[in-house]
Amino acid sequence: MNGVAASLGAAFVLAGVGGVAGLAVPARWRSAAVGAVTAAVGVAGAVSGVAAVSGTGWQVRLPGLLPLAGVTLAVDPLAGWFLLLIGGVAAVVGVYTIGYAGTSGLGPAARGSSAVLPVFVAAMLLVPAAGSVSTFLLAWELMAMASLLLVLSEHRHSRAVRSAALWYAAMTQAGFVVVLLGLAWLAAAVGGESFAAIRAGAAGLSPVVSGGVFLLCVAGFASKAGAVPLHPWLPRAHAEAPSHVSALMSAAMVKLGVYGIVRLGFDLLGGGPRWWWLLLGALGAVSALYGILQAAVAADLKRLLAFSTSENVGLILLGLAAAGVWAEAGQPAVAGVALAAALLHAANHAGFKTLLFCGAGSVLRATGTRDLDRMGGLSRRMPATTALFTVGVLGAAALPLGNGFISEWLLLQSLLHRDPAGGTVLTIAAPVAVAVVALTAGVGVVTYVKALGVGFLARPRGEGAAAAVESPPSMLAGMGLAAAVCAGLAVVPVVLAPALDRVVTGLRAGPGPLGGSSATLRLAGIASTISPLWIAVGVVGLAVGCAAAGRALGRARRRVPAWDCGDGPLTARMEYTATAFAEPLQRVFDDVLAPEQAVDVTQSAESAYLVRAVEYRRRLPDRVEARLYRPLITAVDAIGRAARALATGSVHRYLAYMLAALVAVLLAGVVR
Amino acid sequence: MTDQLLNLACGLFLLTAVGVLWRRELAALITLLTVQGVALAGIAVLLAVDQRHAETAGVALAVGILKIAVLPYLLRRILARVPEARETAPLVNVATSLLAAAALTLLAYAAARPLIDLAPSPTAGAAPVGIAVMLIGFFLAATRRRAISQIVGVLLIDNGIAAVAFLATGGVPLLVELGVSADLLLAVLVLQVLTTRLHAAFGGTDLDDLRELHD
Amino acid sequence: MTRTPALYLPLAAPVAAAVISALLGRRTAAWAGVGAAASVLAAGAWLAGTVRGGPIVAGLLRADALTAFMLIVVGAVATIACWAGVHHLADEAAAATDRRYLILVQLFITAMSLAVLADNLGLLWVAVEATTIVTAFLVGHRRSRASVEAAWKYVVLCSVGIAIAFLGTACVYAAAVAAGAHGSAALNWTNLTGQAADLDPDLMRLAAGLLVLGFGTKAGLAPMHAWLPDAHSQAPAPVSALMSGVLLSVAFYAILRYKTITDAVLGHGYTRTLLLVAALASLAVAAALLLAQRDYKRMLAYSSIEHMGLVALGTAIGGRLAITAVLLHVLGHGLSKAVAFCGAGQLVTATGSSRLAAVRGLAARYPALAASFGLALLALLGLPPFSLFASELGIARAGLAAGQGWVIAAAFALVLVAFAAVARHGGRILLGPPDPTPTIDPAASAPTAGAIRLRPAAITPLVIGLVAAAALGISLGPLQELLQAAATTILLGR
Amino acid sequence: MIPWLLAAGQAVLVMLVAPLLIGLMRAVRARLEGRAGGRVLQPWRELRKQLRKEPLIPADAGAFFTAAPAVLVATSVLVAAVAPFLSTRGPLSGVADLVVVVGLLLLGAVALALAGLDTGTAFGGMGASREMIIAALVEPTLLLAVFALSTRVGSTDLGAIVAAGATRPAEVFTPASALAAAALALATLAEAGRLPVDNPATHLELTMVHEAMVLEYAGRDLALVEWAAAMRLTILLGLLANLFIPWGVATDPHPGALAVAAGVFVVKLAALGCLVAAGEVFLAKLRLFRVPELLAGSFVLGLLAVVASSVLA
Repeated sequence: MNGVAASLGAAFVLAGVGGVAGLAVPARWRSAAVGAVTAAVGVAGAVSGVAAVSGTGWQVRLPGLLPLAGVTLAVDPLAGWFLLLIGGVAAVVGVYTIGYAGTSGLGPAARGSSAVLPVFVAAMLLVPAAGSVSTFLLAWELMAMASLLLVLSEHRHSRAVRSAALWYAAMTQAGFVVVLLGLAWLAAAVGGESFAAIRAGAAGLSPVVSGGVFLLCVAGFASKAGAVPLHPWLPRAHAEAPSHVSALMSAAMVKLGVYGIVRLGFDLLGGGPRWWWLLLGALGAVSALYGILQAAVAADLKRLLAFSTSENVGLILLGLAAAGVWAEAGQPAVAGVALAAALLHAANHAGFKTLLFCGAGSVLRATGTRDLDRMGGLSRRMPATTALFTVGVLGAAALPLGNGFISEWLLLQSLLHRDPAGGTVLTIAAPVAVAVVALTAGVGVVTYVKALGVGFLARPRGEGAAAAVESPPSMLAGMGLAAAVCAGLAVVPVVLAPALDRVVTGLRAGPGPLGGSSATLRLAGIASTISPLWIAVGVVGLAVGCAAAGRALGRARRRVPAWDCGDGPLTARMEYTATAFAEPLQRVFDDVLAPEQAVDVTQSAESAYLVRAVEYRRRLPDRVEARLYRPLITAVDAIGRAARALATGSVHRYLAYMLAALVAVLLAGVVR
Repeated sequence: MTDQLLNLACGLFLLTAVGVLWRRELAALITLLTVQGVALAGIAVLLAVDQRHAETAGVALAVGILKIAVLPYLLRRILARVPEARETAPLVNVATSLLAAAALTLLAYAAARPLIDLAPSPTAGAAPVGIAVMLIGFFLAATRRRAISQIVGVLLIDNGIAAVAFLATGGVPLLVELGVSADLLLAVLVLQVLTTRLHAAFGGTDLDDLRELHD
Repeated sequence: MTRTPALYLPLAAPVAAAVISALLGRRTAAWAGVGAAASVLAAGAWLAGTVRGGPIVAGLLRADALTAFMLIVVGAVATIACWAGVHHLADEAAAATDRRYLILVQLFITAMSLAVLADNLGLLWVAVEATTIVTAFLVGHRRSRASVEAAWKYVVLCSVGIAIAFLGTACVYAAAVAAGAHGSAALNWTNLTGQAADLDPDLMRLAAGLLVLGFGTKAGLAPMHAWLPDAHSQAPAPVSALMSGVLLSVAFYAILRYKTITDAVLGHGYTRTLLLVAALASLAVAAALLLAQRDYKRMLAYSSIEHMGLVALGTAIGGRLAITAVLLHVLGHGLSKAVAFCGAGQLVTATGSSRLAAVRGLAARYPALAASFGLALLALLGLPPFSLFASELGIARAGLAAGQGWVIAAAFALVLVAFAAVARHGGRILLGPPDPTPTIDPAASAPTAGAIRLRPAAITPLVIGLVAAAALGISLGPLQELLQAAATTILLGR
Repeated sequence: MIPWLLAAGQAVLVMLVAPLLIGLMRAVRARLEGRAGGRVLQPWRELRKQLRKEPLIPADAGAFFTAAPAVLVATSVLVAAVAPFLSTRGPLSGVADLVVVVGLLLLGAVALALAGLDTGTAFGGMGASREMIIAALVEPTLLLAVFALSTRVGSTDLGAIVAAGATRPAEVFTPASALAAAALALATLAEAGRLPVDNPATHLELTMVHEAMVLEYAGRDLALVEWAAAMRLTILLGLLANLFIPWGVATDPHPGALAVAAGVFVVKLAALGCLVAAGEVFLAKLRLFRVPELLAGSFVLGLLAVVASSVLA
């Protein structure tokens, strides 16, 4: 029996077991059982991914399942890459869940959400494994439904959950519908719905069909991926879901939107004209910038992480766009590098975002708040969590020593490459893309310095933070696993080079893009190299050396109160908050962010010149949502209210409808 | 001779329908409906005689009993229980109603063309009358406020269709006609009960009062 | 051409149950009703095996694969509804009317069985009209002002509508007679499909329009749908379940039967246009009125209009895939809607109101019931693993393959609006923190407002229905062959 | 072995020269302003004094505060070791390119910003916030300049870029290159915390950026921070010098050539330092919220550089 088949089958069976366990196991053992099974599902999925990226293909058709269509599974290296990614995330999150769901109140460990968790993972594994349009759509919708139920886990505790879930439900369904239309159109145009048939027939498609399909599907996939302006569900759902679910959604599910674009654009349609990719690039650029700006000014830790997901997806889309453009321009080697950058960034983001969301969950569990302004002082109360979170921050801020840096470096390399025959559009687009990546990276650093510095360091600014205690071992173990993976990806990304080569060559997008010895990463078609291992050794070695020398030669440090300008002891209220930290940035970008501010000055009763109180309120609404979605919702609601006039209750009116219909039918017979 | 009688019956049939639109006294509506029943039964009998067809005669008998005796009786009983004499304020006034009836009759003639073209008997030429009566009945039901008026409208529709069936094909099969008649009878019985309940619940049978269920 | 008891069982069993209801005690009668419904289901399954060799004709009755399938739909939904009805009755205090209720429900089932078993299309009409009469008092069961109003509208609108269908039937009869058929045989489906080539196209065109309008009224297609929300919201929940789950489908079944004939005469074009218009109109009306809906039983009713719109859409598209999907949709919708309505009925019993604004946080108060109701809503929204997902997917694929891309896009956009609306309303009543006190709506006239004791046993039929809907969405199993055969019947007339 | 030695040598050179560069700049500035000023060696004396003093740590600070100076020094030294200051065959060829250098410098800044936040004082947070936001806004300029430079040689490898300049100096003096130089110069001033972005000589509350972050450091830690800051300035000016004035860089690791290269490097640094110091005399610090305008200007220069390099190449 094939390795992919065996492990994937095991994953699905385990998910079933987990679902039953979630329903049947008593509350006391439930989270442990479900967490363990979920982790096992993840491991099985990851194993199948490893088998697939190492070249073992697998295909099967099960006509008896899914009425009217049948299920077709087909696993190739591309699918394997995403199986590996999802499986890895699930394994980590499973371990984390044992402690998290078990100790953080009723919601995440309730019967229903416990049962759905492993099923969600299985549904996500099914998406890349799908080998036909119907199977893909089934998996897609199963995944959406399972995640929707999981987002609802804590609906009893917070009213915001319902609104978040509604946004998510409506937008994910809208995305599903456009993907459905696109893929069904594609299947109808080539006359077959298996991916193999589409691949074979794609060359004969008219540009209208392939372009239309691409637009429809990219809209749906990008919405799932959280790309701006199709993102409003994401900060809500990620923020309101239990943290282990946020981690799964942000790190794994969102990537399946990316998978969809890769599968469709590079595999099924086999590439396309330049305007596709420029459009995708524009989408990516907007997502990256808008996402990171919103993240930078967010004071809610989970909202910050969620918007950062939009940002990272934007970067991935930029990579895909670059790959498409270069492939179209006849530069397959660079295209391969760009594609590898996008895929590697997907994996890196999965790594650090799992870690960060789990970290946020630990903080939420310990302090009871997601508000950065009410945290602080956690580095001494939760040292292990802080250390692990720092690893994630290094990755997310794309700093050297972090894993995000490697993929952004790759992305930049593919963008910096210049095609002598590229034409004016590329001459403009490439530097703009570089600038976007750079600004994104820069603001990303601000964002994560804020998250770590304001959230974890200095003194506690809230009662919850003051009373925080370290997380249980299983949560730390889950986060530790994720941190280890992040560190590995940061230091020796070379180990993934063969897998990425196989994925890229499997997509016919270019020759194997990556190479190099154990330490140095070399690229096909580009002369630059990097050796993350030596950089890490250098920085860590020098820093440790420096610190050790200082300790050996100098005197020990003495703790003293910080300088208070002679104005009495410092209090936590004097610390810089997240809002204050990001304020200059908000000023710089106030044309984009459009903050709403209101200052209320209450005068004293005695005199208008004496001020009794000043109240300052500031809100940073999501502008895209306010400009794009609110009017739509308002309009639809208005239609709904107006439509009530259709059903006034008058039987005469109802009869008149019928008479009108009858007359119309009779007239249709007469006029003809 | 038969043809002339048939035309006469058809004329009467249409005329009564227009009369129903015209009159406002509910008792008069019932009388007109009875007359229309007579006309319909007449059509059936004439056709049965013309075709010398026993089954059609049986159908004519059943229809006659139902439309001339049973249904008017039921309607009068409703009227007795729900003492409302007049259709005071129809949603569309009488003059407009009559114009609409004219338009509907024209439409009926245009729409019934395939029936006339195809029917085996020359009597089919009168089939549009049935469709016209049906449309008038529809119009009546849609514009009259009293419960009884609406029932009369439903019965007009049924009469119209029955006339079409007779004129175009010499009547649907006996078994089907029996079923249809039974359904009609039961429907009117149901409506009778409901009218009583309406009267009890709403204190009247003005159907415009039925506005509690709406969106 | 063998006669088989299975042909008569769907008629005899409910009639027997009705007799039992008239004679014996309430509990016995209620369970006898469940048994009768199950017999219909069993008969459907039995016939499914028997008709494999070809259709069975016996007098006025006839059974082919489509009949067997429809009997299964009727039986399955009726079983759930009657079973839930056992508990529903126990909850409602008005014992005096129970006997009549039980008798009428059984007669209702009989009429529907007769409709799908009738070979003679005139008889089919009679049976469909009979359902109106039988259910009139069921709709008005509670005798409140609202329910009398609903019953009046129901009877008038449906009688008028179905009369149009009778005119259509008469036209078909005229065409058949003109083509040389005689007597009652002229309206036999077997006969009509056989002589379709001789029927007059102009007349059949007229007939097709009238039939779609007429039976469309009963099937809840816009703009003839207006009776539906009122009737569904006022009828006792199990009756709503039966009406929504099978009555609409049985009426649509008549359209399917006629479509075979009209398509053979006229080609696809005419009925396709008619049905597409009706489908889009239904979807638009349902979506628009779901948006600002204020009553959850009415919400379910509009959802029925939406689903009948989808069924009409699939029928309009035609072709094997679409028709198979339509049939699966009918079954899936029947099961899910039955569960939803029965669940809604229990919610009304528990909370005393069916107003959306009056009910909050049910998941926290009645976890099992809210879960069943919520899952039924998810099933109705077309999410996997429930079978409506498979059938909607099939309709979409078939539509795009048939070149109806724009229609499908418009339809699914409307479905999406309906999705959002139902999700919003459903979420509002189910989710959130529990209200400290059970809300009793003073405007509601439910006899047992505020009674909040729910029996776990009452959930059982709901769970069974959900499991069945989910199982169908995963695999059809033995139904696969029947579904294909039924589609063949519709497509080819044999 | 040779590359390692060369790298170590380069790092030691930068470590030694950096305080002297600061001293030189202060002296030049004092002279131009008509003050006597300190001597060139004065920064070294200050470092020695600070290293002897007792290091203090605020009561609420943690590991981030204590670790930051070491990280800052480590990144600076590493960059000093890998950049092609003396030889175009970069000492550790292939380990790090221009993008990595930018990243490493940023990592140091981040360490310091976290330290500032870790103190729990308003000043620390303020400095960290400002420093990070300036760094974020400088980033696009830096990478666009990298783009402009790298398109010439098809690689972001520093050694390759410098080597290309050294072997074909004509290519350095193109409009594109001049624009890139201007952009990079502005970015350097911002990164190094010089006027008009930040004034290293002030401790006025409202204007501090870098100084606000390091306000709580004392003794050994302060010495490390100051030293590292000097090294960062040296590195940035050195890069500027070698990228746009590519003469004197050794093309092969011959000891004699390297010695010459070291001398030329120091001279170039001194010249650039004098230039910067002289310029600072005539500049006032910008308001914090005008800094973005300056950086936007440098960004435009960078973009023009890239476009020019494409169009005119």
